[in-house]
Amino acid sequence: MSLLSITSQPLHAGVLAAELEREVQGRGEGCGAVCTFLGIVRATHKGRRVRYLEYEAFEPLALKTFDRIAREIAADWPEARVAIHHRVGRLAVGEASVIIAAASSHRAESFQVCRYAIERIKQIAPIWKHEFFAEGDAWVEGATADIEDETARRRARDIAACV
Amino acid sequence: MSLLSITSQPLHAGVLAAELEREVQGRGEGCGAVCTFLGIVRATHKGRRVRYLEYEAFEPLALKTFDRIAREIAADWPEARVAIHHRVGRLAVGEASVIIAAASSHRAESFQVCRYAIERIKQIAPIWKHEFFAEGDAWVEGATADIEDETARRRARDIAACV
Amino acid sequence: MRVRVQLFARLRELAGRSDVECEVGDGSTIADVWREVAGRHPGLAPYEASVSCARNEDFARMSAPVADGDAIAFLPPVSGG
Amino acid sequence: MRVRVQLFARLRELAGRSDVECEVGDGSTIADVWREVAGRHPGLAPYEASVSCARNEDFARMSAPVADGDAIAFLPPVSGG
Repeated sequence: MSLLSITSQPLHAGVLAAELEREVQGRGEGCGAVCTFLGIVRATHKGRRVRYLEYEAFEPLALKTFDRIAREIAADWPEARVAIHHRVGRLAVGEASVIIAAASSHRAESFQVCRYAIERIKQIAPIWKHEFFAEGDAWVEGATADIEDETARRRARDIAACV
Repeated sequence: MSLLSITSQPLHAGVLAAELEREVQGRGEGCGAVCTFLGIVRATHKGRRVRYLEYEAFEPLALKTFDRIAREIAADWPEARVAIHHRVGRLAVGEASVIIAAASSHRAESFQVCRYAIERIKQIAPIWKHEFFAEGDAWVEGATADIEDETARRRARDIAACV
Repeated sequence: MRVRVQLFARLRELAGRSDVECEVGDGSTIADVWREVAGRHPGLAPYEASVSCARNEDFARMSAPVADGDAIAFLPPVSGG
Repeated sequence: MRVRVQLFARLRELAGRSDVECEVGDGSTIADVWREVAGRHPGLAPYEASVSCARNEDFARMSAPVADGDAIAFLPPVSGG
Protein backbone atom coordinates (compact mmCIF):
# COMPACT_ATOMS: atom_id res chain seq x y z
CA MET A 1 0.00 0.00 0.00
CA SER A 2 1.25 3.46 -0.84
CA LEU A 3 1.92 5.76 2.10
CA LEU A 4 0.64 8.75 0.14
CA SER A 5 -2.60 8.58 -1.79
CA ILE A 6 -5.75 10.22 -3.05
CA THR A 7 -8.69 7.88 -3.31
CA SER A 8 -12.44 7.80 -3.71
CA GLN A 9 -12.61 4.73 -1.44
CA PRO A 10 -13.28 4.82 2.33
CA LEU A 11 -10.14 5.36 4.39
CA HIS A 12 -8.81 2.96 7.01
CA ALA A 13 -6.32 4.33 9.51
CA GLY A 14 -5.48 0.99 11.11
CA VAL A 15 -3.83 -0.57 8.06
CA LEU A 16 -1.86 2.61 7.47
CA ALA A 17 -0.68 2.82 11.08
CA ALA A 18 0.36 -0.85 11.07
CA GLU A 19 2.35 -0.47 7.86
CA LEU A 20 4.12 2.60 9.13
CA GLU A 21 4.87 0.95 12.49
CA ARG A 22 6.56 -1.98 10.76
CA GLU A 23 8.65 0.35 8.67
CA VAL A 24 9.88 2.46 11.59
CA GLN A 25 10.31 -0.56 13.90
CA GLY A 26 13.09 -1.90 11.71
CA ARG A 27 15.42 1.09 11.97
CA GLY A 28 17.25 3.15 14.59
CA GLU A 29 15.69 2.88 18.01
CA GLY A 30 12.56 1.26 16.59
CA CYS A 31 8.96 2.44 16.76
CA GLY A 32 7.53 3.45 20.13
CA ALA A 33 4.69 5.73 19.08
CA VAL A 34 2.10 6.12 16.35
CA CYS A 35 -0.16 9.15 16.24
CA THR A 36 -3.01 9.24 13.77
CA PHE A 37 -5.34 12.04 12.81
CA LEU A 38 -8.69 11.61 11.13
CA GLY A 39 -10.45 14.58 9.62
CA ILE A 40 -14.16 13.77 9.84
CA VAL A 41 -17.14 15.21 7.98
CA ARG A 42 -18.86 17.21 10.71
CA ALA A 43 -22.65 17.25 11.09
CA THR A 44 -22.72 21.06 11.18
CA HIS A 45 -20.81 24.00 9.74
CA LYS A 46 -21.28 27.41 11.37
CA GLY A 47 -24.62 26.31 12.68
CA ARG A 48 -25.91 24.92 9.39
CA ARG A 49 -26.72 21.23 9.12
CA VAL A 50 -24.45 19.46 6.62
CA ARG A 51 -26.06 16.93 4.24
CA TYR A 52 -22.85 15.75 2.62
CA LEU A 53 -19.54 17.01 1.28
CA GLU A 54 -17.69 16.67 -1.98
CA TYR A 55 -13.93 16.84 -2.13
CA GLU A 56 -12.15 17.64 -5.37
CA ALA A 57 -8.39 17.38 -5.90
CA PHE A 58 -5.87 18.22 -8.59
CA GLU A 59 -4.62 14.70 -8.07
CA PRO A 60 -1.14 14.62 -9.62
CA LEU A 61 -0.18 17.87 -7.93
CA ALA A 62 -1.83 16.88 -4.64
CA LEU A 63 0.28 13.71 -4.58
CA LYS A 64 3.41 15.70 -5.29
CA THR A 65 2.41 18.05 -2.48
CA PHE A 66 2.02 15.14 -0.06
CA ASP A 67 5.47 13.98 -1.13
CA ARG A 68 6.85 17.47 -0.48
CA ILE A 69 5.28 17.47 3.00
CA ALA A 70 6.81 14.03 3.68
CA ARG A 71 10.23 15.39 2.64
CA GLU A 72 9.82 18.45 4.84
CA ILE A 73 9.06 16.07 7.72
CA ALA A 74 12.09 13.90 6.90
CA ALA A 75 14.24 17.04 7.10
CA ASP A 76 12.84 18.29 10.41
CA TRP A 77 12.12 14.95 12.14
CA PRO A 78 14.59 12.48 10.57
CA GLU A 79 13.53 9.57 12.81
CA ALA A 80 9.85 9.84 11.98
CA ARG A 81 7.73 8.67 9.04
CA VAL A 82 4.39 9.93 7.83
CA ALA A 83 1.55 8.55 5.72
CA ILE A 84 -1.29 10.60 4.24
CA HIS A 85 -4.45 9.33 2.55
CA HIS A 86 -7.01 11.85 1.35
CA ARG A 87 -10.45 11.06 0.11
CA VAL A 88 -12.18 12.65 -2.89
CA GLY A 89 -15.75 12.48 -4.16
CA ARG A 90 -18.91 12.46 -2.09
CA LEU A 91 -18.61 11.90 1.68
CA ALA A 92 -21.36 11.40 4.24
CA VAL A 93 -21.35 12.97 7.71
CA GLY A 94 -19.07 10.90 9.96
CA GLU A 95 -16.77 9.66 7.18
CA ALA A 96 -13.06 10.46 7.21
CA SER A 97 -11.88 12.93 4.58
CA VAL A 98 -8.21 12.52 5.48
CA ILE A 99 -6.16 10.16 7.60
CA ILE A 100 -2.62 10.87 8.67
CA ALA A 101 -0.38 8.45 10.51
CA ALA A 102 2.96 9.44 12.02
CA ALA A 103 5.34 6.91 13.55
CA SER A 104 8.51 7.56 15.52
CA SER A 105 10.60 6.12 18.29
CA HIS A 106 9.21 8.54 20.90
CA ARG A 107 5.79 10.07 21.39
CA ALA A 108 6.54 13.80 21.13
CA GLU A 109 7.72 13.45 17.53
CA SER A 110 4.72 11.36 16.51
CA PHE A 111 2.32 14.07 17.73
CA GLN A 112 4.37 16.85 16.15
CA VAL A 113 4.67 15.17 12.76
CA CYS A 114 0.97 14.33 12.63
CA ARG A 115 -0.01 17.90 13.49
CA TYR A 116 2.52 19.39 11.08
CA ALA A 117 1.17 17.24 8.25
CA ILE A 118 -2.44 18.32 8.69
CA GLU A 119 -1.45 21.99 8.99
CA ARG A 120 0.61 21.79 5.79
CA ILE A 121 -2.14 19.93 3.93
CA LYS A 122 -4.51 22.77 4.78
CA GLN A 123 -1.94 25.32 3.60
CA ILE A 124 -0.77 23.90 0.30
CA ALA A 125 -2.53 20.73 -0.91
CA PRO A 126 -4.61 21.45 -4.06
CA ILE A 127 -7.81 19.96 -2.65
CA TRP A 128 -11.18 21.67 -2.23
CA LYS A 129 -14.15 21.06 0.00
CA HIS A 130 -17.67 21.66 -1.28
CA GLU A 131 -20.34 21.66 1.41
CA PHE A 132 -23.96 20.75 0.73
CA PHE A 133 -26.58 21.90 3.22
CA ALA A 134 -30.31 21.32 3.45
CA GLU A 135 -30.59 24.56 1.53
CA GLY A 136 -27.78 25.55 -0.75
CA ASP A 137 -24.11 24.72 -0.97
CA ALA A 138 -20.75 26.46 -0.54
CA TRP A 139 -17.17 25.99 -1.59
CA VAL A 140 -14.78 26.37 1.31
CA GLU A 141 -11.76 28.49 0.46
CA GLY A 142 -8.89 28.68 2.93
CA ALA A 143 -5.29 29.46 2.13
CA THR A 144 -3.77 30.53 -1.17
CA ALA A 145 -1.44 27.61 -1.83
CA ASP A 146 2.12 28.94 -1.88
CA ILE A 147 4.91 26.42 -1.46
CA GLU A 148 7.49 29.20 -1.34
CA ASP A 149 5.87 30.84 1.68
CA GLU A 150 8.39 30.03 4.41
CA THR A 151 6.39 31.98 6.98
CA ALA A 152 3.50 29.58 6.50
CA ARG A 153 5.80 26.58 6.84
CA ARG A 154 7.30 28.02 10.02
CA ARG A 155 3.81 28.63 11.39
CA ALA A 156 2.93 24.97 10.78
CA ARG A 157 6.13 23.94 12.55
CA ASP A 158 5.37 26.20 15.52
CA ILE A 159 1.85 24.84 15.86
CA ALA A 160 3.23 21.30 15.65
CA ALA A 161 5.97 21.84 18.22
CA CYS A 162 3.25 22.84 20.64
CA VAL A 163 1.33 19.58 20.54
CA MET B 1 -17.60 -1.31 24.33
CA SER B 2 -16.27 0.56 27.32
CA LEU B 3 -14.32 3.74 26.59
CA LEU B 4 -11.94 3.04 29.48
CA SER B 5 -10.44 -0.40 29.96
CA ILE B 6 -7.53 -2.57 31.02
CA THR B 7 -7.25 -5.78 29.05
CA SER B 8 -4.90 -8.63 28.26
CA GLN B 9 -6.28 -8.76 24.70
CA PRO B 10 -4.72 -7.02 21.68
CA LEU B 11 -5.88 -3.43 21.27
CA HIS B 12 -7.70 -2.04 18.23
CA ALA B 13 -7.72 1.70 17.80
CA GLY B 14 -10.15 1.72 14.87
CA VAL B 15 -13.17 0.43 16.78
CA LEU B 16 -12.46 2.84 19.62
CA ALA B 17 -12.12 5.82 17.28
CA ALA B 18 -15.34 4.91 15.46
CA GLU B 19 -17.30 4.60 18.69
CA LEU B 20 -16.02 7.91 19.98
CA GLU B 21 -16.73 9.63 16.65
CA ARG B 22 -20.37 8.49 16.75
CA GLU B 23 -20.74 9.75 20.29
CA VAL B 24 -19.31 13.22 19.59
CA GLN B 25 -21.03 13.53 16.19
CA GLY B 26 -24.42 13.58 17.89
CA ARG B 27 -23.83 16.66 20.04
CA GLY B 28 -22.93 20.33 19.74
CA GLU B 29 -21.14 21.11 16.51
CA GLY B 30 -20.55 17.42 15.80
CA CYS B 31 -17.28 15.57 15.35
CA GLY B 32 -14.69 16.96 12.94
CA ALA B 33 -11.51 15.41 14.29
CA VAL B 34 -10.28 12.22 15.90
CA CYS B 35 -6.70 11.95 17.12
CA THR B 36 -5.42 8.58 18.27
CA PHE B 37 -2.19 7.67 19.99
CA LEU B 38 -0.70 4.19 20.09
CA GLY B 39 2.11 3.42 22.48
CA ILE B 40 4.09 0.64 20.81
CA VAL B 41 6.58 -1.86 22.27
CA ARG B 42 9.85 -0.60 20.85
CA ALA B 43 12.52 -2.97 19.55
CA THR B 44 15.24 -1.31 21.64
CA HIS B 45 15.59 0.46 24.97
CA LYS B 46 18.69 2.57 25.56
CA GLY B 47 20.57 0.55 22.99
CA ARG B 48 19.53 -2.86 24.36
CA ARG B 49 17.46 -5.19 22.22
CA VAL B 50 14.03 -5.83 23.75
CA ARG B 51 12.70 -9.43 23.65
CA TYR B 52 9.29 -8.67 25.10
CA LEU B 53 7.57 -6.61 27.80
CA GLU B 54 5.19 -7.38 30.60
CA TYR B 55 2.74 -4.79 31.87
CA GLU B 56 1.22 -5.08 35.31
CA ALA B 57 -1.64 -2.92 36.60
CA PHE B 58 -3.51 -2.37 39.84
CA GLU B 59 -6.62 -2.75 37.76
CA PRO B 60 -9.44 -1.26 39.86
CA LEU B 61 -7.36 1.78 40.71
CA ALA B 62 -6.02 2.12 37.16
CA LEU B 63 -9.60 2.22 35.86
CA LYS B 64 -10.53 4.84 38.43
CA THR B 65 -7.46 6.80 37.35
CA PHE B 66 -8.54 6.66 33.69
CA ASP B 67 -11.94 7.90 34.81
CA ARG B 68 -10.28 10.75 36.71
CA ILE B 69 -8.27 11.68 33.60
CA ALA B 70 -11.47 11.62 31.52
CA ARG B 71 -13.11 13.96 34.06
CA GLU B 72 -10.12 16.31 34.02
CA ILE B 73 -10.46 16.41 30.22
CA ALA B 74 -14.22 17.06 30.44
CA ALA B 75 -13.43 20.03 32.70
CA ASP B 76 -10.70 21.53 30.48
CA TRP B 77 -12.05 20.57 27.03
CA PRO B 78 -15.82 20.30 27.49
CA GLU B 79 -16.50 19.58 23.80
CA ALA B 80 -14.07 16.68 23.56
CA ARG B 81 -14.30 13.02 24.56
CA VAL B 82 -11.52 10.57 25.28
CA ALA B 83 -11.15 6.80 25.32
CA ILE B 84 -8.26 4.87 26.86
CA HIS B 85 -7.48 1.17 26.54
CA HIS B 86 -4.36 -0.17 28.23
CA ARG B 87 -2.96 -3.63 27.77
CA VAL B 88 -1.53 -5.86 30.52
CA GLY B 89 0.40 -9.14 30.41
CA ARG B 90 3.07 -10.12 27.93
CA LEU B 91 3.54 -7.98 24.78
CA ALA B 92 5.74 -8.60 21.77
CA VAL B 93 7.77 -5.91 20.01
CA GLY B 94 5.44 -3.95 17.73
CA GLU B 95 2.29 -4.51 19.78
CA ALA B 96 0.35 -1.59 21.24
CA SER B 97 0.53 -1.20 25.03
CA VAL B 98 -1.94 1.66 25.10
CA ILE B 99 -4.36 3.27 22.69
CA ILE B 100 -5.96 6.65 23.26
CA ALA B 101 -8.61 8.18 21.05
CA ALA B 102 -9.74 11.79 21.38
CA ALA B 103 -12.66 13.19 19.40
CA SER B 104 -13.80 16.79 19.15
CA SER B 105 -15.42 19.18 16.76
CA HIS B 106 -12.10 20.80 15.77
CA ARG B 107 -8.60 19.40 15.34
CA ALA B 108 -6.62 21.42 17.90
CA GLU B 109 -8.63 20.01 20.79
CA SER B 110 -8.36 16.43 19.54
CA PHE B 111 -4.55 16.67 19.51
CA GLN B 112 -4.43 18.40 22.89
CA VAL B 113 -6.73 15.93 24.61
CA CYS B 114 -4.86 12.94 23.20
CA ARG B 115 -1.50 14.32 24.33
CA TYR B 116 -2.85 15.32 27.74
CA ALA B 117 -4.21 11.81 28.30
CA ILE B 118 -0.92 10.04 27.59
CA GLU B 119 1.02 12.51 29.76
CA ARG B 120 -1.38 11.99 32.66
CA ILE B 121 -1.34 8.20 32.26
CA LYS B 122 2.43 8.29 32.59
CA GLN B 123 2.15 10.49 35.68
CA ILE B 124 -0.54 8.78 37.73
CA ALA B 125 -1.87 5.48 36.34
CA PRO B 126 -0.86 2.56 38.59
CA ILE B 127 0.65 0.51 35.76
CA TRP B 128 4.19 -0.84 35.49
CA LYS B 129 6.40 -1.87 32.60
CA HIS B 130 8.80 -4.78 32.97
CA GLU B 131 11.33 -5.06 30.14
CA PHE B 132 12.95 -8.34 29.14
CA PHE B 133 16.20 -8.18 27.16
CA ALA B 134 18.35 -10.88 25.62
CA GLU B 135 20.24 -10.78 28.91
CA GLY B 136 18.40 -9.73 32.02
CA ASP B 137 15.31 -7.68 32.72
CA ALA B 138 14.40 -4.36 34.31
CA TRP B 139 11.36 -2.70 35.84
CA VAL B 140 10.83 0.78 34.50
CA GLU B 141 10.04 3.31 37.21
CA GLY B 142 8.95 6.79 36.21
CA ALA B 143 6.84 9.16 38.29
CA THR B 144 5.64 8.76 41.86
CA ALA B 145 1.87 8.71 41.32
CA ASP B 146 0.40 11.71 43.12
CA ILE B 147 -3.10 12.75 42.13
CA GLU B 148 -2.87 15.82 44.37
CA ASP B 149 0.18 17.17 42.53
CA GLU B 150 -1.34 20.14 40.68
CA THR B 151 2.07 21.10 39.27
CA ALA B 152 2.22 17.78 37.43
CA ARG B 153 -1.30 18.24 36.09
CA ARG B 154 -0.44 21.75 34.93
CA ARG B 155 2.71 20.41 33.26
CA ALA B 156 0.62 17.86 31.33
CA ARG B 157 -1.75 20.63 30.30
CA ASP B 158 1.14 22.84 29.19
CA ILE B 159 2.67 20.06 27.13
CA ALA B 160 -0.74 19.42 25.56
CA ALA B 161 -1.65 23.03 24.88
CA CYS B 162 1.85 24.44 24.51
CA VAL B 163 1.32 27.35 26.83
CA MET C 1 1.34 29.71 -28.58
CA ARG C 2 -1.40 27.35 -27.57
CA VAL C 3 -1.78 26.32 -23.93
CA ARG C 4 -4.31 24.11 -22.17
CA VAL C 5 -5.86 25.62 -19.05
CA GLN C 6 -7.40 23.56 -16.24
CA LEU C 7 -9.78 25.17 -13.75
CA PHE C 8 -10.64 23.66 -10.37
CA ALA C 9 -13.40 23.86 -7.79
CA ARG C 10 -15.23 27.20 -7.75
CA LEU C 11 -13.18 28.52 -10.70
CA ARG C 12 -14.46 25.56 -12.73
CA GLU C 13 -18.03 26.28 -11.68
CA LEU C 14 -17.75 30.02 -12.41
CA ALA C 15 -16.31 29.36 -15.86
CA GLY C 16 -18.80 26.57 -16.48
CA ARG C 17 -16.01 24.28 -17.69
CA SER C 18 -12.85 22.61 -16.42
CA ASP C 19 -10.75 22.88 -19.58
CA VAL C 20 -10.06 25.94 -21.70
CA GLU C 21 -7.84 26.16 -24.78
CA CYS C 22 -6.01 29.44 -24.83
CA GLU C 23 -3.90 31.30 -27.40
CA VAL C 24 -1.21 33.69 -26.09
CA GLY C 25 1.68 35.56 -27.71
CA ASP C 26 5.35 34.57 -27.56
CA GLY C 27 7.03 35.51 -24.29
CA SER C 28 3.78 35.27 -22.34
CA THR C 29 3.68 34.43 -18.66
CA ILE C 30 1.13 32.49 -16.65
CA ALA C 31 -0.29 35.88 -15.56
CA ASP C 32 -0.97 36.63 -19.24
CA VAL C 33 -2.81 33.33 -19.54
CA TRP C 34 -4.87 34.21 -16.46
CA ARG C 35 -5.83 37.59 -17.95
CA GLU C 36 -6.85 35.88 -21.18
CA VAL C 37 -9.03 33.35 -19.35
CA ALA C 38 -10.49 35.90 -16.92
CA GLY C 39 -11.28 38.14 -19.89
CA ARG C 40 -13.39 35.39 -21.39
CA HIS C 41 -14.93 34.40 -18.02
CA PRO C 42 -15.34 37.63 -16.02
CA GLY C 43 -16.67 35.71 -13.00
CA LEU C 44 -13.07 34.67 -12.34
CA ALA C 45 -11.84 38.25 -11.89
CA PRO C 46 -12.33 38.39 -8.08
CA TYR C 47 -9.76 35.56 -7.78
CA GLU C 48 -6.97 37.68 -9.31
CA ALA C 49 -5.34 38.24 -5.88
CA SER C 50 -5.91 34.81 -4.34
CA VAL C 51 -5.40 32.36 -7.20
CA SER C 52 -2.35 30.15 -7.36
CA CYS C 53 -1.17 28.20 -10.36
CA ALA C 54 0.68 25.17 -11.69
CA ARG C 55 2.54 24.54 -14.91
CA ASN C 56 2.70 20.98 -16.21
CA GLU C 57 1.59 19.61 -12.82
CA ASP C 58 4.09 21.55 -10.71
CA PHE C 59 3.45 24.68 -8.68
CA ALA C 60 4.69 27.76 -10.52
CA ARG C 61 4.77 31.51 -10.07
CA MET C 62 2.34 33.69 -12.00
CA SER C 63 5.43 35.41 -13.45
CA ALA C 64 6.76 32.15 -14.95
CA PRO C 65 6.97 32.03 -18.78
CA VAL C 66 4.77 29.56 -20.66
CA ALA C 67 5.75 27.41 -23.64
CA ASP C 68 3.63 26.09 -26.46
CA GLY C 69 1.67 23.02 -25.36
CA ASP C 70 1.94 23.76 -21.63
CA ALA C 71 -0.78 22.66 -19.26
CA ILE C 72 -1.57 25.56 -16.94
CA ALA C 73 -3.78 25.01 -13.88
CA PHE C 74 -5.48 27.75 -11.85
CA LEU C 75 -6.25 26.92 -8.24
CA PRO C 76 -8.57 28.86 -5.94
CA PRO C 77 -7.61 28.95 -2.23
CA VAL C 78 -7.42 25.37 -0.98
CA SER C 79 -9.50 23.64 1.69
CA GLY C 80 -8.33 20.06 1.97
CA GLY C 81 -7.90 18.14 5.20
CA MET D 1 -5.93 -3.96 63.84
CA ARG D 2 -5.45 -6.30 60.94
CA VAL D 3 -4.94 -4.89 57.43
CA ARG D 4 -4.27 -6.58 54.11
CA VAL D 5 -1.32 -5.18 52.15
CA GLN D 6 -0.90 -5.50 48.38
CA LEU D 7 2.48 -4.99 46.74
CA PHE D 8 2.97 -4.29 43.05
CA ALA D 9 5.66 -4.61 40.39
CA ARG D 10 9.20 -4.39 41.80
CA LEU D 11 7.90 -4.12 45.39
CA ARG D 12 6.17 -7.46 44.89
CA GLU D 13 9.35 -9.00 43.52
CA LEU D 14 11.54 -7.61 46.31
CA ALA D 15 9.17 -8.89 48.99
CA GLY D 16 8.73 -12.20 47.18
CA ARG D 17 4.94 -11.97 47.56
CA SER D 18 2.03 -9.81 46.47
CA ASP D 19 -0.08 -10.05 49.63
CA VAL D 20 0.97 -9.47 53.21
CA GLU D 21 -1.22 -9.63 56.31
CA CYS D 22 -0.19 -6.97 58.75
CA GLU D 23 -1.03 -6.21 62.42
CA VAL D 24 -0.83 -2.56 63.52
CA GLY D 25 -1.93 -0.69 66.66
CA ASP D 26 -5.02 1.49 67.01
CA GLY D 27 -4.58 4.95 65.49
CA SER D 28 -2.03 3.74 62.95
CA THR D 29 -1.52 5.45 59.61
CA ILE D 30 -0.59 4.02 56.23
CA ALA D 31 2.99 5.14 56.98
CA ASP D 32 2.94 2.89 60.04
CA VAL D 33 1.81 -0.01 57.86
CA TRP D 34 4.64 0.73 55.42
CA ARG D 35 7.22 0.67 58.26
CA GLU D 36 5.84 -2.63 59.48
CA VAL D 37 6.04 -4.19 56.00
CA ALA D 38 9.47 -2.68 55.18
CA GLY D 39 10.70 -3.95 58.55
CA ARG D 40 9.81 -7.47 57.55
CA HIS D 41 11.08 -7.02 53.95
CA PRO D 42 14.14 -4.74 54.17
CA GLY D 43 14.54 -4.75 50.39
CA LEU D 44 11.60 -2.33 50.25
CA ALA D 45 13.36 0.35 52.32
CA PRO D 46 14.85 2.26 49.34
CA TYR D 47 11.27 2.99 48.20
CA GLU D 48 10.43 4.95 51.36
CA ALA D 49 10.67 8.29 49.52
CA SER D 50 9.13 7.31 46.18
CA VAL D 51 6.31 4.92 47.09
CA SER D 52 2.70 5.97 46.77
CA CYS D 53 -0.26 4.21 48.28
CA ALA D 54 -3.93 3.40 48.06
CA ARG D 55 -6.52 2.53 50.70
CA ASN D 56 -9.44 0.35 49.66
CA GLU D 57 -8.71 0.94 45.98
CA ASP D 58 -8.45 4.72 46.17
CA PHE D 59 -5.32 6.82 46.24
CA ALA D 60 -4.51 7.96 49.78
CA ARG D 61 -1.85 9.90 51.63
CA MET D 62 0.72 8.06 53.71
CA SER D 63 -0.55 10.08 56.67
CA ALA D 64 -4.11 8.73 56.32
CA PRO D 65 -5.39 6.60 59.23
CA VAL D 66 -6.18 2.93 58.64
CA ALA D 67 -9.12 0.94 59.94
CA ASP D 68 -9.41 -2.72 60.74
CA GLY D 69 -9.90 -4.78 57.58
CA ASP D 70 -8.54 -2.11 55.23
CA ALA D 71 -6.80 -3.09 52.00
CA ILE D 72 -3.63 -1.02 51.68
CA ALA D 73 -1.67 -1.02 48.40
CA PHE D 74 1.90 0.19 47.98
CA LEU D 75 2.86 1.38 44.50
CA PRO D 76 6.38 1.96 43.21
CA PRO D 77 6.83 4.81 40.69
CA VAL D 78 4.57 4.12 37.71
CA SER D 79 5.51 3.44 34.08
CA GLY D 80 2.33 2.85 32.10
CA GLY D 81 1.66 4.16 28.63
